[in-house]
Amino acid sequence: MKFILKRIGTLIITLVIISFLSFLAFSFIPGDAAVANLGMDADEAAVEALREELGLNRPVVVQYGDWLLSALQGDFGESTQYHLPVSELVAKRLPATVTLALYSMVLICVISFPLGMLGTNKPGGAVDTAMTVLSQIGMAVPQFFLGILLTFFFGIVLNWFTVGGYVSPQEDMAGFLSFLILPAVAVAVPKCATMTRYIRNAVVAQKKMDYVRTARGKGNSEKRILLNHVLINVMMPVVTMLAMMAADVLAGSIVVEQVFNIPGLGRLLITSISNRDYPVVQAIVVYIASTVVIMNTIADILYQKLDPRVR
Amino acid sequence: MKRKLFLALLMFSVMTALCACNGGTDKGDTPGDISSGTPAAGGEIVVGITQDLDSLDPHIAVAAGTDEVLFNIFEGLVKPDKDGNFVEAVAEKYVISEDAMTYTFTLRENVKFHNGDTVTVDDVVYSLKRCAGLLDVQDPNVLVDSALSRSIKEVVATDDRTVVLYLNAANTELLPYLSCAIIPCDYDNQAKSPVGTGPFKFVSYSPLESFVVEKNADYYGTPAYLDKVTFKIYASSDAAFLELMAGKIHIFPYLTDEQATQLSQKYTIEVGTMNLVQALFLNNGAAPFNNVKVRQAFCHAVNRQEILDMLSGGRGTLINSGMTPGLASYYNNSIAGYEYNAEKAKQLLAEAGYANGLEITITVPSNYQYHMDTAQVIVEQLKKVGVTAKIEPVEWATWLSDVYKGREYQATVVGLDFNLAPSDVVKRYQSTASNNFMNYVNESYDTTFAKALAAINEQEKQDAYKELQKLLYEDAASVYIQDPALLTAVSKELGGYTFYPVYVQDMSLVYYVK
Amino acid sequence: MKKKLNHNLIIGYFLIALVMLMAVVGLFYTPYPVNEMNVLLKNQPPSFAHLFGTDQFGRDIFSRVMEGASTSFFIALCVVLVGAGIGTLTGAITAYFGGWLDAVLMRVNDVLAAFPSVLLAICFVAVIGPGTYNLIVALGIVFIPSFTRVVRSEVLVQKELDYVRNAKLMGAKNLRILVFHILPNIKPVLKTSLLVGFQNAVLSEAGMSYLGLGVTQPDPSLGRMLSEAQGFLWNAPWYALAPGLTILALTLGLGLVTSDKE
Amino acid sequence: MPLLDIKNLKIAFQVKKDTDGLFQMLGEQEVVHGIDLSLEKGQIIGLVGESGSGKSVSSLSILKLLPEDAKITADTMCFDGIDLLSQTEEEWQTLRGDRISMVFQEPMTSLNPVLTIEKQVEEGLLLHEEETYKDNKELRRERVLEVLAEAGLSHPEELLLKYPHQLSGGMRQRVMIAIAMMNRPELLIADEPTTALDAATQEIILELLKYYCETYKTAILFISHDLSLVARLCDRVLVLKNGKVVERGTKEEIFYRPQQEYTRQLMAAAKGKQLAGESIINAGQVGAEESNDTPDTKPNNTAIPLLQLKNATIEYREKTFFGKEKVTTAVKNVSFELYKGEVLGLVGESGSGKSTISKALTGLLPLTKGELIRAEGTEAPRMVFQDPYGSLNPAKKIGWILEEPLKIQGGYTKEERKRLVRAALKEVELEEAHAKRYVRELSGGQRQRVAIAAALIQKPEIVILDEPVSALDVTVQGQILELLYRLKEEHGMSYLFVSHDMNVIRRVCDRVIVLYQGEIAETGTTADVFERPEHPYTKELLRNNMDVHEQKEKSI
Repeated sequence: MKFILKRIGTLIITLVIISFLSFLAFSFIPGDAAVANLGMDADEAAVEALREELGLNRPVVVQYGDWLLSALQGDFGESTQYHLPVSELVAKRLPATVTLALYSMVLICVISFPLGMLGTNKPGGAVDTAMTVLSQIGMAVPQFFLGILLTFFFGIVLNWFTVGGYVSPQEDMAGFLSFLILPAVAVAVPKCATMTRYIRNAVVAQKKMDYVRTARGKGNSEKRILLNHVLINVMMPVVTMLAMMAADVLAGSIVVEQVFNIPGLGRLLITSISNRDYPVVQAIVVYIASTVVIMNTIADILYQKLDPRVR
Repeated sequence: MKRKLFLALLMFSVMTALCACNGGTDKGDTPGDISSGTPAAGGEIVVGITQDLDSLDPHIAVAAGTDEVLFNIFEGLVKPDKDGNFVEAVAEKYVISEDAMTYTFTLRENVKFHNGDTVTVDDVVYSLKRCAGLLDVQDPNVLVDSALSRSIKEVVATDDRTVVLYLNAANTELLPYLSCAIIPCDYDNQAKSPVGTGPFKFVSYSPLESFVVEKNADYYGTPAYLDKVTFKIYASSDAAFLELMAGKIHIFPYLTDEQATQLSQKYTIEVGTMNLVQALFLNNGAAPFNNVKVRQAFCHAVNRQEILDMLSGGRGTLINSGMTPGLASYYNNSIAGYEYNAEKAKQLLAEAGYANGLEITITVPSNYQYHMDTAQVIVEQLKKVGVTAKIEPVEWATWLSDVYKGREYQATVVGLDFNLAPSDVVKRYQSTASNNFMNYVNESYDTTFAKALAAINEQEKQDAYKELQKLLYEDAASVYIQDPALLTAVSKELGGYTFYPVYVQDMSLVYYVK
Repeated sequence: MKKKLNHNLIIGYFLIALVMLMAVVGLFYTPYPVNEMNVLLKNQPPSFAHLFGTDQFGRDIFSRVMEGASTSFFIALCVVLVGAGIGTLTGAITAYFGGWLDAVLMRVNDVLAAFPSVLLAICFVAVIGPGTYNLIVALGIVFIPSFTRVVRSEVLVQKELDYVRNAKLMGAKNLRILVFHILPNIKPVLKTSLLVGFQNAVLSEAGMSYLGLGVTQPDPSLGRMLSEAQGFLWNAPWYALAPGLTILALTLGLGLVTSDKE
Repeated sequence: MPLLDIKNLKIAFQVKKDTDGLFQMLGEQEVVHGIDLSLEKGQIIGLVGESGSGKSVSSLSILKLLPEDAKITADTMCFDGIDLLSQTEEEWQTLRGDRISMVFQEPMTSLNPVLTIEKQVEEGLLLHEEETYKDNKELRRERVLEVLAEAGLSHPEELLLKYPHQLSGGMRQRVMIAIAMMNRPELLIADEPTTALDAATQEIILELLKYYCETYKTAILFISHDLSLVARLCDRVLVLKNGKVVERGTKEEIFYRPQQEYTRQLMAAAKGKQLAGESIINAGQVGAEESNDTPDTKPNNTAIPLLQLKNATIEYREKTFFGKEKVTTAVKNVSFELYKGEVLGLVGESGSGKSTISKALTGLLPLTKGELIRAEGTEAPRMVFQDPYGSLNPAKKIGWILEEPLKIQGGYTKEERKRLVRAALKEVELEEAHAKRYVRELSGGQRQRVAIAAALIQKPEIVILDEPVSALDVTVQGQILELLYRLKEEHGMSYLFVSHDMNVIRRVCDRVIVLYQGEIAETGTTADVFERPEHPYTKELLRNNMDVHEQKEKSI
């Protein structure tokens, strides 16, 4: 209970600071929503009137306080660009990004565990070395370059996928899911490589532990040792690592959205920054930060569940 | 009397149309509309666009990319046709008084909004007042057109079919502004679920994703052929291109030259013009461009044909001053333009005291890749005359606030769009104009412009506008480059795609070929 | 004793050396001026005259890759220096002295860590604008927390060790202990995180330039070239390969060297 | 035929010489150079040696539990007629845990931290008697409870769902033994099974091993560094040094007629009477006897104490998340004096506050209450820490480390500093060449010599020795104690000697302060405290230390 309270406290402090910082940042960017909305042909008076209407003339702290008060009541305001409630706007962009991120997380889990354990029987052996090189390549490749390569091979050479052919989930769920596979691979591969390496190192380190010697002394086979003894011990740091990775995956999704033309949170964020649509930016910033903090909290709780020593 | 003027205007319109046609065909490319094959009714298409809609409320929307889509839903009292004429739309007819002080509109009978209501004079008065900023309670989000707000004294419904506009000063050029959308006066959900009178009805909008319209069966005019049109929003033409290659898009404007070449197997490539004055705009108010010699030197240093060759395969129309040939009767085609001459440029720079070179910064809105590319080519060309130019890419909002409103820049590359009123494109060069971001000051320009605007006599008006262009040319106000070519990919199954002299995608004329 | 070659390290050094060679030579000499355009040579496939072909402006891709590599190198180096410099300073000082300064800085660090670094950099660039130096500032700031965290946790461990107590007993001043006693001990850890940081900086720079938030056009940058090349994937796939593989070679080389140091 | 027959066992490890470059140097290093060993059914053999003698490596090689890169060769290596060298991995798996089992030194790390005790104990059944136990949970549990009870765990059913960290050290080791004995192996290898345990528990574990040997005729190979333990349990003893057997024989032979000097040293260490350290003991006791004239604790009434601690109380404050303060009192109202030239012992178990006091004396920790008075002109004390590896900067060379205090002090030229460093090295019996080495390149004893040199280079009057020999092998302990004594005599310093080991204290100290839970339990001359202990805690301390040795001698 105390732990949860502490976490909620951290979350709130984090969100307040980060939202204030982004608010502050906005006051330094040249151009505001009024200028962006009215465009070239508006005169200064009209811009001023809209500024007044949007409350952009008030001091930053007042604006922030106002925003904070309504945000605390769950109201994130209205997009100055789209004239739609921010929550609705964000909710609509969320599925693509979240699905992409989840997809990637699943890929990371599914791929990196078996690969991470491959070759750990003989560290430094041929299989292990091959895995090392493979994971180094995976870690080194920029996500967007991978996206471009995937586009080229699967979209252009093999013609398996319609590259850039995003369909919304409402329109065609199956199409949506199958389209997201390639972007998910682009997001996941570098993280998979990191994870594989991490798991490999953890397994190798665990295998040097005394309890593994005990297990071997009991007559366990190497496979049994790996699955029944080492894996659960490796899980604990890996879960923490996975949670930390969630933030990166989210960020990666946002970059890869640009490569595959997916109208997700990332595009909304970048568009909103250029349109000076700060209610939307604020909401996204808060959303991402809380996701990261919540993921870390979940990891901590999982860690506690997994490790009897910290219970 | 009124009737006479009306006829005169009609004649003028026809003339304009003819010239526009000439303008469109002079490159020897495919002309504006290519209707081939027999139209078949029905069908759905996907149209790719690269700019998200900034609002669904036609009076709030300011982006050209929004107007071109909303054109299918909304109509004004009048609307432009493909030749640049203003034809009656919601209005059945209009009369402009001889002194050009009153405009009288008679509404068409039984024009229905998409929600089923009939268009009344109240709707028209409301719509016009809203555009002109004359409502008692004015939504500050509405972009009030200064041309309307300054000209219109009052909008009155004289009976249930007639609306009269009383002006502050004589103005024969108000018609293009009166194409502003007619919307229901008692409907306040325009931004989410727009209601207009156009040939298509709104179905759905998903920001950053798509905008969908369907055929308006109750349309008073010629109904659309297509049942449904989905405008799909892409982050860039590169992103759309991949789907074009896969054949998922039926129509896509704004192709690059390379893309057009690659798509020529699968699509018909239609070539039109963007109706933009693209230029390297110079800040005449600050060094070094407050020196006319420097400005002239730049005009000589920029090889405009090379820009066209580099960026659009030689397509596009070179312009020599601040107007495009699209406004044919007002376009001064007697200006020879500054020829590319690096030696002369260097000499002029030396005369201006920059013999040892010059460093400048070109501020470019980075969301417009075409302008960015243009700037890149210009930078290379300027190198040859000893000018070191640096590109500073900025976001559109920053550009608006720093360059356009704040006028804190040296040079910038953008394209200015305009409606079909000749004043719209050149009024910004008045020394007092709030949007004179070039800081261009020339007394005789101001007087000539006032003359042009007030002129009722068409010839007088044309002469005045031509004179204005000459002044801009002589003063080398900016380095005018071109009206860029608009390359549009149209599926080979389709016909009826039509270019307009303004920024619109008219889907009502598009059909599947039988 | 037998001699066993360390293949990973050799390949790693080789790749880094290769890109570095390109970058260093690119500073003084490129086969063609990097921004020189030629209408007649647009989108040429690789040939002897143009090893990696030409781009949509007829510019020599090989020359641009060379210069792009040196830009990437320069930016990544500066980013790491800024990040590591400030990060080490704050990490060491807060960990060593503790107190409210530590508490405040750690809170700020947590907040920054709660936001993915790429997004943070995007936001920074939105405020200060794109460009080489702005990018260095933005990424540099973004990189501070990771160094702070590494150094801080190391110093926290080290300062509890007996040799630090011993130094205190000798009468050494705090600054002396920090600089002469503790810092040499975190050098190995710092070395590894510098390498990792450098790799991340190269990737981030490429990513930011790819999004158009980095090096300004027309100056070549590997990331920007990739984003331009994306539009020509169909008819000029070599355009994407040249800058992409260059980035890959550099980051892979760094990765191999780093993994060896671990 | 013996149960286990090993002839000429040699074990070599692959060594990588890290060149920090593009290649590695690979080589082999032999650590066990031909050991012969044979073990009969029901026999207990002891393998004794200090760290690095190869005793653990040899025992692990019997079960082939060494790392992959270990190379094992032998003329013969047979278990019950099975050639162990030619076993396949599958054959090993049937052998291990069934016919040969092993108990390890550190039960905490040798048990899987995240599996329940039941899971870990029953695994042996599932592995070797799968048919009987696989689908019969009740039977399995019954058997688990049985072995746990047999291992002397009184309420085994309560342990089943517990995790290793929830048990005490002794219980963990019993669980380990239960696991090893699950399938009644013919051979049990016990690798330092009692080292991590306190004296009383050690005893119980030894009894348990004896029980198994007698009940099931299990042969036991017992590995230890402590000769006295080995002597009490084993029938035969092998003394190992540097991978070779230096002496072998029955326990009587080894104890009463040790042939080798090395064995004698080990014997002495085990008995708590270090031969080389005897001079110190004598000196200390002489000092103590002299001071016997003054029964109150001051050895010299007229002398002014160099250091005086008056009514010192030390508290640790910890802030919790909700702003509450948690106060732990580590030291309560402690007063004592340290006089010139004396060795004052501070003894107590961990947590008794002795480290806290030593930190406070050096000024590293502020006193919450009370005062610390140093005689005029006396500088802050220097300190020698328990672990020389931690107290010497690992990133620096020895020369730098020794020079640093002089640099801080200032007033020396570079030449003078170098000269002083050379002198200091000489004084602690190291060579000049050591100045160019890193700490990690030195042995444990050499490191502690460097630490002492670093503490003495400024010629302090008081040196605090915080468990200076606890981390060292017994043979090295004596040398260091001797060095400390010589230096004290030569330089006229005073020592505050902090230790948990009553034997060491007895050997070196003039006076002793016994700390119990942060308070002084008893104080007096060494002779008084050791011969006439008053406080029950002191008595207990003495019993724990002495009893073991007395019993050891009795059992021989």
